[in-house]
Amino acid sequence: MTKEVMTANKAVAEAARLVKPKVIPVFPITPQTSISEYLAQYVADGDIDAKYVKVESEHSAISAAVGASGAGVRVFTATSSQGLMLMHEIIFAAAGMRVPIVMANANRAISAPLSIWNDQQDSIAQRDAGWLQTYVEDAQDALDSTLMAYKISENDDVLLPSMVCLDGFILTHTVEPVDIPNQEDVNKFLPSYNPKHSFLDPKEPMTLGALADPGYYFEARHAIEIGMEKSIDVIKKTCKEFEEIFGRKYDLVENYKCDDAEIVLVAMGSVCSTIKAVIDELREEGEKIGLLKIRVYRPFPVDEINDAIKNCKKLSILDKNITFGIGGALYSDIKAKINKETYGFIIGLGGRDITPDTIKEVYEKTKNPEKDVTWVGLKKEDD
Amino acid sequence: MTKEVMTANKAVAEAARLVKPKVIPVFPITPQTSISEYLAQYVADGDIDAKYVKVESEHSAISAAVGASGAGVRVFTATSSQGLMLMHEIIFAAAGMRVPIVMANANRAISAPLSIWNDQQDSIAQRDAGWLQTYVEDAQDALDSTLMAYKISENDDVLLPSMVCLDGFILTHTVEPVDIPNQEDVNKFLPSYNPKHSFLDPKEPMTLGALADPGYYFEARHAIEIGMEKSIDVIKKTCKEFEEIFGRKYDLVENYKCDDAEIVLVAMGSVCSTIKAVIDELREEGEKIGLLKIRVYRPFPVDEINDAIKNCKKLSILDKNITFGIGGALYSDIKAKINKETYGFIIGLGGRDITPDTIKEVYEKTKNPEKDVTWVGLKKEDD
Amino acid sequence: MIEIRFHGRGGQGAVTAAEILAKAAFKDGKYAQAFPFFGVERRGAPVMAFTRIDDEPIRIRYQVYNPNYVLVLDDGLTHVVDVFSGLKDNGKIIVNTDEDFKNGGDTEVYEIDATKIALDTLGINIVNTIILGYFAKKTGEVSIESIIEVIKEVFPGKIGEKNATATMKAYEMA
Amino acid sequence: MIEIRFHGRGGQGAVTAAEILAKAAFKDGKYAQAFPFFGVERRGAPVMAFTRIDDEPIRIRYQVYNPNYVLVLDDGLTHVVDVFSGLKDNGKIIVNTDEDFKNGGDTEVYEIDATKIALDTLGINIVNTIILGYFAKKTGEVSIESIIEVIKEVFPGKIGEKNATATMKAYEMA
Amino acid sequence: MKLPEEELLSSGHRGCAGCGASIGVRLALKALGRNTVAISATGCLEVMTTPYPETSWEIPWIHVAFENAGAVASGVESALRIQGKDDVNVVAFGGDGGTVDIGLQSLSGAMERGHNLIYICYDNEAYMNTGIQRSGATPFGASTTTSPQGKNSFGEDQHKKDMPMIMAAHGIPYVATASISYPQDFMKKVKKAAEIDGPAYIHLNQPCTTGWGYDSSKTIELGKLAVETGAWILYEIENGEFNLTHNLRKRKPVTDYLGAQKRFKHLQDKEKEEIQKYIDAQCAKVGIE
Amino acid sequence: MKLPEEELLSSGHRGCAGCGASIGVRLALKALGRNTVAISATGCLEVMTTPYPETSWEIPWIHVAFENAGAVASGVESALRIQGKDDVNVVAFGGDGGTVDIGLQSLSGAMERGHNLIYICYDNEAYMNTGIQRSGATPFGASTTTSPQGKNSFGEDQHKKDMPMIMAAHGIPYVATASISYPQDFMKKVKKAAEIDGPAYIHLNQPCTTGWGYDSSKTIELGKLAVETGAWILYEIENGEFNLTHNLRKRKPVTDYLGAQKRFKHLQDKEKEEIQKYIDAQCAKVGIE
Amino acid sequence: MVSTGCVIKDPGNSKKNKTGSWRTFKPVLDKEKCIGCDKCVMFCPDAAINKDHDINYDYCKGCGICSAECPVKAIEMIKE
Amino acid sequence: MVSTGCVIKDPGNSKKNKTGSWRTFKPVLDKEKCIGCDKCVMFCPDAAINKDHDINYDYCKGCGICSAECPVKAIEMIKE
Ligand SMILES: Cc1ncc(C[n+]2csc(CCOP(=O)(O)OP(=O)(O)O)c2C)c(N)n1
Ligand SMILES: Cc1ncc(C[n+]2csc(CCOP(=O)(O)OP(=O)(O)O)c2C)c(N)n1
Ligand code: SF4
Ligand code: SF4
Ligand code: SF4
Ligand code: SF4
Ligand code: SF4
Ligand code: SF4
Ligand SMILES: [Mg+2]
Ligand SMILES: [Mg+2]
Repeated sequence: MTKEVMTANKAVAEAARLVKPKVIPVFPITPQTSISEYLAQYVADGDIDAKYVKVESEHSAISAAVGASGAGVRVFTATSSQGLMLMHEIIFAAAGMRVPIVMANANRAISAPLSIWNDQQDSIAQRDAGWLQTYVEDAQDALDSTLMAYKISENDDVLLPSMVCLDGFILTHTVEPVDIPNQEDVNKFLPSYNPKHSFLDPKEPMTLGALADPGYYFEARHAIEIGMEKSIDVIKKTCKEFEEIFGRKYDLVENYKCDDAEIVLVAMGSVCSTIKAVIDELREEGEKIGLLKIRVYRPFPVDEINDAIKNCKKLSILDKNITFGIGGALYSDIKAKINKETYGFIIGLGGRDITPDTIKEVYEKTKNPEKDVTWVGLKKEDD
Repeated sequence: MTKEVMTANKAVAEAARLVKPKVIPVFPITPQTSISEYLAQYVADGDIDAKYVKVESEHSAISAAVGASGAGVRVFTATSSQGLMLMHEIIFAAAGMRVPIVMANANRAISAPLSIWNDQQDSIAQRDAGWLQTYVEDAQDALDSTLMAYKISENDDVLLPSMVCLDGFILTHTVEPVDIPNQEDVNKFLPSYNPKHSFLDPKEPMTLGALADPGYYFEARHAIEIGMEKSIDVIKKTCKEFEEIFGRKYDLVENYKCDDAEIVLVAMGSVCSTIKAVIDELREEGEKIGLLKIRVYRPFPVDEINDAIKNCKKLSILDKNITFGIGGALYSDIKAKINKETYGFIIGLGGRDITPDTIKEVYEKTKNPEKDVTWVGLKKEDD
Repeated sequence: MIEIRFHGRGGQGAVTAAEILAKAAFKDGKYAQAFPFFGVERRGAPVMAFTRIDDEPIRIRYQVYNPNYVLVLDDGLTHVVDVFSGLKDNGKIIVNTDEDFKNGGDTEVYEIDATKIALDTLGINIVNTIILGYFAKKTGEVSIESIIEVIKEVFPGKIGEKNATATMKAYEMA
Repeated sequence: MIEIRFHGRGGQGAVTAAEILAKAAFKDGKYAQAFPFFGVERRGAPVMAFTRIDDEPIRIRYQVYNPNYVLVLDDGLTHVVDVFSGLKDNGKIIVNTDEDFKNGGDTEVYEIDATKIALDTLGINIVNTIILGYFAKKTGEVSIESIIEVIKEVFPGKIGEKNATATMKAYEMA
Repeated sequence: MKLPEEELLSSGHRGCAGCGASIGVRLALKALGRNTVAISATGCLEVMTTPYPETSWEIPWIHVAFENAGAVASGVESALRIQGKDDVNVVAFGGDGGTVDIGLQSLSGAMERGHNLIYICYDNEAYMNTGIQRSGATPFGASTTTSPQGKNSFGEDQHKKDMPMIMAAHGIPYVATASISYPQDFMKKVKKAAEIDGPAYIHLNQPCTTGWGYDSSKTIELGKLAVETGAWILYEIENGEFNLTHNLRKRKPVTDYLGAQKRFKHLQDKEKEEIQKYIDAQCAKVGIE
Repeated sequence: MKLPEEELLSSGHRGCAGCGASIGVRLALKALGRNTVAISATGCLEVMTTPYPETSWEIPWIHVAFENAGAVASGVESALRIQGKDDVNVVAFGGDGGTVDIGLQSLSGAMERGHNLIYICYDNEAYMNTGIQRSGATPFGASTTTSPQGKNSFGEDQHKKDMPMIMAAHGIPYVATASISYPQDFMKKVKKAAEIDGPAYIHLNQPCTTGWGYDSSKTIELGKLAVETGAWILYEIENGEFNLTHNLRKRKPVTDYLGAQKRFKHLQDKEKEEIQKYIDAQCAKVGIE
Repeated sequence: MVSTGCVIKDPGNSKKNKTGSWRTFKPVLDKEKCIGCDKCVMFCPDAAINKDHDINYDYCKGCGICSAECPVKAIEMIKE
Repeated sequence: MVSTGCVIKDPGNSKKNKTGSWRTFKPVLDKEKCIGCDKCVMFCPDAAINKDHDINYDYCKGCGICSAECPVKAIEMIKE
């Protein structure tokens, strides 16, 4: 294990190197690009024995990924925003075909207007697809989550693809210290991939990607629901195994000072770091505030959330995405599944900076609520 | 006005003929295809003075639609399922660019496995995009909603594209009686399109589709939220005007025997017809049951829903779509916005037939609830 | 409400027949609905279509499971699909055949050699409208005038005329 | 926690400088974070980058609004951007210039002719590492040993050696 | 070539009686043998061969979507090669729609990257799976449901996109045209494509009884007529070198071909002449009289 | 041609100092004049000219995405023509990535349909907006961040996709190559493209100081070197007829060109020879010595 | 229960689907006339004629191609 | 407030953005030497030289193309 200062993009690339994927079809897009670039260099230098497929679009990146995964090898890809959107159709197909692809998504706002800056609308818009989604908080989390994603996705009870979501620029372009595991430990944690349910081999011919009429389709979708359900336990088990080998502790959610909190903020991704800092500050002022970080957003960890927030009075959900007329996706998921007084806040779209003041405003507006859903950080003229 | 027996696809094509679009870029896909075909024939026969753009994909269909709408003319297009998914990126772009395109979507399940049969996952997966969405109940509704969609989308307070969603096969391929309005009335209802906010004309050069940095993006998204909000009143007004001219009454929601109901079923699209029949049957047996049809799903008509269900005890939401691990989208939207005991039911995915027994099972399971979300209609081995 | 199921082969026009029937019923002042069994069948493969007719607006929108009538455009199908499936107790079946149809059991089965009429009148073996003439007479559920009118609307010109003549023939033969 | 802001032009290596500083601080046993101002700027356009250094793990993740130090790689920039913006009360500015920098006001401004060192030692006008040598000495926030080590890691081989020499020179000159 | 006995596209598929696509794929698989992985784009072929839980494929087969057969094949090929499976044939089948329209880019990328695979476009000159809509490969004058004959229209108003030449411009080692009605020629080309290292493209003309409007028994006859009239030219381009593979002594007038199909029935002399002129020019370009 | 004075791409844009793309677009707009609507694909050009609320465009302009300039232009063209605005020029600008890779299909469709528009690919031979990643137009041997030089790699291992010839295979009335360093030739071609009825395609070579690695003052010099070494050939294809538009008397060795750029700095003699050979063959094909 | 990902592990099992039922006309092969040219074998879209020129009526859809292409008219199409 | 759809109705308003600040070297044109060939005008990426060969330093980024392409070396680049 070595400790280095690097961006989350580099951390993801390092993870991809360590899992030894056989096929890497990627297409560059800000702010994911350096992942593509690191991997190209690793292959050019022989640091990974993989085929780097220089696809002509993200649509082909994910399509080649499905083809390669269908052919039975481990696959890595990465994208962001417009690229992820261009993949949309095949994103759903990949889950339905139950190929355990792992993809990093550098979260970026979506067009129009065009923006290269951070929010999480891109991956949130794929939340129905049947992919597992982890939103990481820092570069270390990005690396570790990528490693774990393979083990979880490839589990026979799951067999659903995984998306590791990292906030664009805020993580992808920020250097900070990261532990890089050594290859032996990773090999121990993640054995090589040997698919049983599907692979393309003339010695054992299978048909992948069939048409299902109304007699079968409903059950095929339900099977994904079951895989999603089962993944909760698989994720917990995987986190334990990960901790045993690498010493770092992860879970579906993180309970940060929720137990005695009256108001719990709920958020995903890099903003949780800032929130924690603010919580510490407010706690010093005597405020009973906590953070529930949703690390794994799909499967949606209902029991874990309920457990963490059982003592609090109110929830305020911070979303870096918007469903117009409804609010953020995390807000509506929480409202759908959790029985508690809840307020939604839309923050940080298109890279609007999220400062301690933003968080404090959220907290204030939860204490003295005016509406269900509030956009925090709008320029004054627009209010 | 003439009354004819026709499919909902034909009804949509008739509406498109009546609104006199100038550009029609479409790509065929089951079960939308006959819309493309009728329009091709209308243009071939000179029945509409429009350019029929024979695009090579749905991605180009919606792109050409944005281009043409950006150039200031009225545009019609139509798609379904995989086609809609392939448009995903540009769907969001169209809303952000505030071009008032109208698109019919023949609701069809999404791959994998491949299915040409009905459910509503395809358009539901676009619910964040900033488009207005109407789910029609019958062929007449399909025609009328297409007409109204233009008037609503082109309203200066709205300027968001509209999707008219009609259930694949169940409506698209079923013939039934339809009133076809005459051209004069339509002209009165819907004057020709004269965009003010954007058009491409060398006499008045504008730049469309700019990049917005963190100083502007947040406000640009918020402006869509405002457009969405304002569209509620615009829709109401438009429905009134429509009724005055054509005599048919529409609203954002339809309250079918909710006022004294203890249990209200909530659903969208063609299934509402069957539900009404079942309700009448159950009412005869003394059951206090009603239906709240969500006709307009985006904007989400919170006040109208609250008004209709105020007296009931429980809601059961029927969704032809699934967000794995959460439930249906309508279910979670209702849970997010409405304060009432609510159960979710997943039905009819991939064309699984929805019979009166399905509806009765939903009703029974709402009376005696076992879980929050239940899949109704699974084959027995799978239960 | 009465429900009718059509059996045919891809390409034989079962769906069109179901639609013509619905349109004719509408002309008669009734409400009607028609739709195919939604499949991916190709030319030659067995297909189904359905019509519902009622005095009230029709609201239900699911498959026809218990038809009052079954119309079979091609007797070969009786060997490969269960054309009796779900038929109502007092339901009736009309089969295009030149043989004596034996498998009726309790069910009332009418036979008509529509193929002969088709070949005689149209010169090709397309029987979808013809069988409707027979249906009109035998069941009285729809008027032959409306059937003929709709046929002429759906197939304008000479083809429509010929089809109408053939259909009339079947009506008279019934 | 201390916060540093770099001003440069696209292509001058301000981002690399910020990262080197973070890495050096980490070598010194501190926690550190560095990131660019996220823009779409092209070569030649004014750009910014930031470094945070602390004894504790750094959690905050937003822009640096009130830096303790500002490093300006190109004095031309002082005419087009407000390099003083948000500077903490006791903050310091280091500017690469061959002139006497007048606009300091109350603020402590250090001048270093890094360009001269760069041209002398590297043969090209790239000053991003050089200014770090000066910074190390003047502020003591980071050790010159770590800076030099990181420079050699980031630029392996001859370029690294040369850069290290130039940086050392600036350190000594400070 | 002796016809290999092995049937790798099994009976029981749902293609129309007389379907030319089935003939093409059967022959291609005979030429390739069992050690082959196939990729399909959405279309007639895919729908008719793999309605779950049934498959007509005796070899490994994958389908993902309509527009991405080229990219899926790239992924499959990459996975096989990196595992050292260099002897497995990788063949992708796309309809004309899936190839010249919606799948063009995916295919172009695959060809550009130099994957060792064969792409066969089975060209029935329209979207048949969805019921006869025009594609970029629909010939001038053909009436389809989206290029219908009408008061202001004589049918499709653009000539067929010249896909084999577009592929040839990609500089790939092997491009060929073929017809199901010339099975020996076709299978020879498939074998050659399999032997060549790098991407190969074969554009297979495949009459379609349903879409073109002719009696199901005439599928082979129509394919021959296309070639005999010069409406479809058989050639190959090996490492840039062009060769006709079927020597047409005397071309039949294109009306022989047009007249046999419903999709051209409505054409006036003017359009027929334009078609003849176009074919004459195409033939002249490649040295056919 | 006298240089029209009107500046339709205004100053203040964010392109790099010495940006060749800006030069190309400036010249194209001068040739087209004010009565023009422009469409852009995402890329350097778009990003540098339209950061809200600023625009460098004096004419109407629209951008939707990276991959769809062809389709957006089709929509714009259709809308203008159906309104009777037949005299307005419609010009789409795509980078090489937006043209030969991700936007190829959208463009192919537009060309096939016969819209009366001009598509100009400004080719800087990589994805520059995102920081120099390879595209299908990146030449053999060039080191980019996704085709990097490395222990096992000498840089890009595929030759440039021959996009103008792919376009020519579409049978459109006008295809031309051009270079910003030959402005008269380029502007003449743009004017011709505007006059022709139907689709026209111009592939514009455009050196990029940042991506190619040379001093910003040498942009024009590099463009000349490309042409003088035969690495870029100037021609046009009008209604199928091929014509060289710049007569190369004596070709310079390609090393003159390679040596001037950082992206080729790492190349060994072996690769340089392969490049020279490839260029020789390309030149031979079109009759350049 | 459907298989995971709807993968079909029984290659060629469409043989379950007896498409012979689609047929209206039936090819009858006269082995006396047959010269063994294999055209019918080659061109049958449904692989319904084996190398011994036996027609498998379980699958033959009656398209008539074999009959049309037989150079010696050894196959006759007759109404079922 | 942003405009609806972020449409920009002020064509060419990027002239607000004085890119002259990017410059490190400055082209200085000697009108005496100039032969009026217009190469500098044609090739300036920033449209910073007008027909009278005046350089607009508000926008000139100092790329040096004009100087390099001037056939008579009438333009010199000097450090700002
Ligand atoms: C993205 C997308 N658009 C449209 C469709 C609908 N669709 C499926 S197959 C097909 C036509 C196929 O035509 P072609 O490729 O020529 O194959 P054929 O059916 O003729 O064999 C269409 C339009 C789809 N499945 N996916
Ligand atoms: C679907 C999608 N994928 C990726 C991107 C990111 N992206 C924007 S521009 C660009 C490269 C553009 O390259 P090119 O077309 O050659 O234009 P240039 O930047 O070189 O001018 C990329 C990869 C995007 N905007 N959208
Ligand atoms: S429509 Fe044509 S290609 Fe499709 S199955 Fe039928 S004959 Fe074959
Ligand atoms: S990177 Fe190249 S193309 Fe892009 S703005 Fe800079 S010089 Fe121009
Ligand atoms: S009739 Fe057709 S399906 Fe039957 S054996 Fe002959 S060729 Fe095959
Ligand atoms: S085509 Fe005729 S002659 Fe040839 S093998 Fe078949 S039956 Fe025999
Ligand atoms: S130096 Fe460059 S930007 Fe300045 S005037 Fe000369 S060409 Fe234009
Ligand atoms: S290039 Fe030189 S000679 Fe020509 S106009 Fe400019 S300054 Fe004068
Ligand atoms: Mg086809
Ligand atoms: Mg480029």
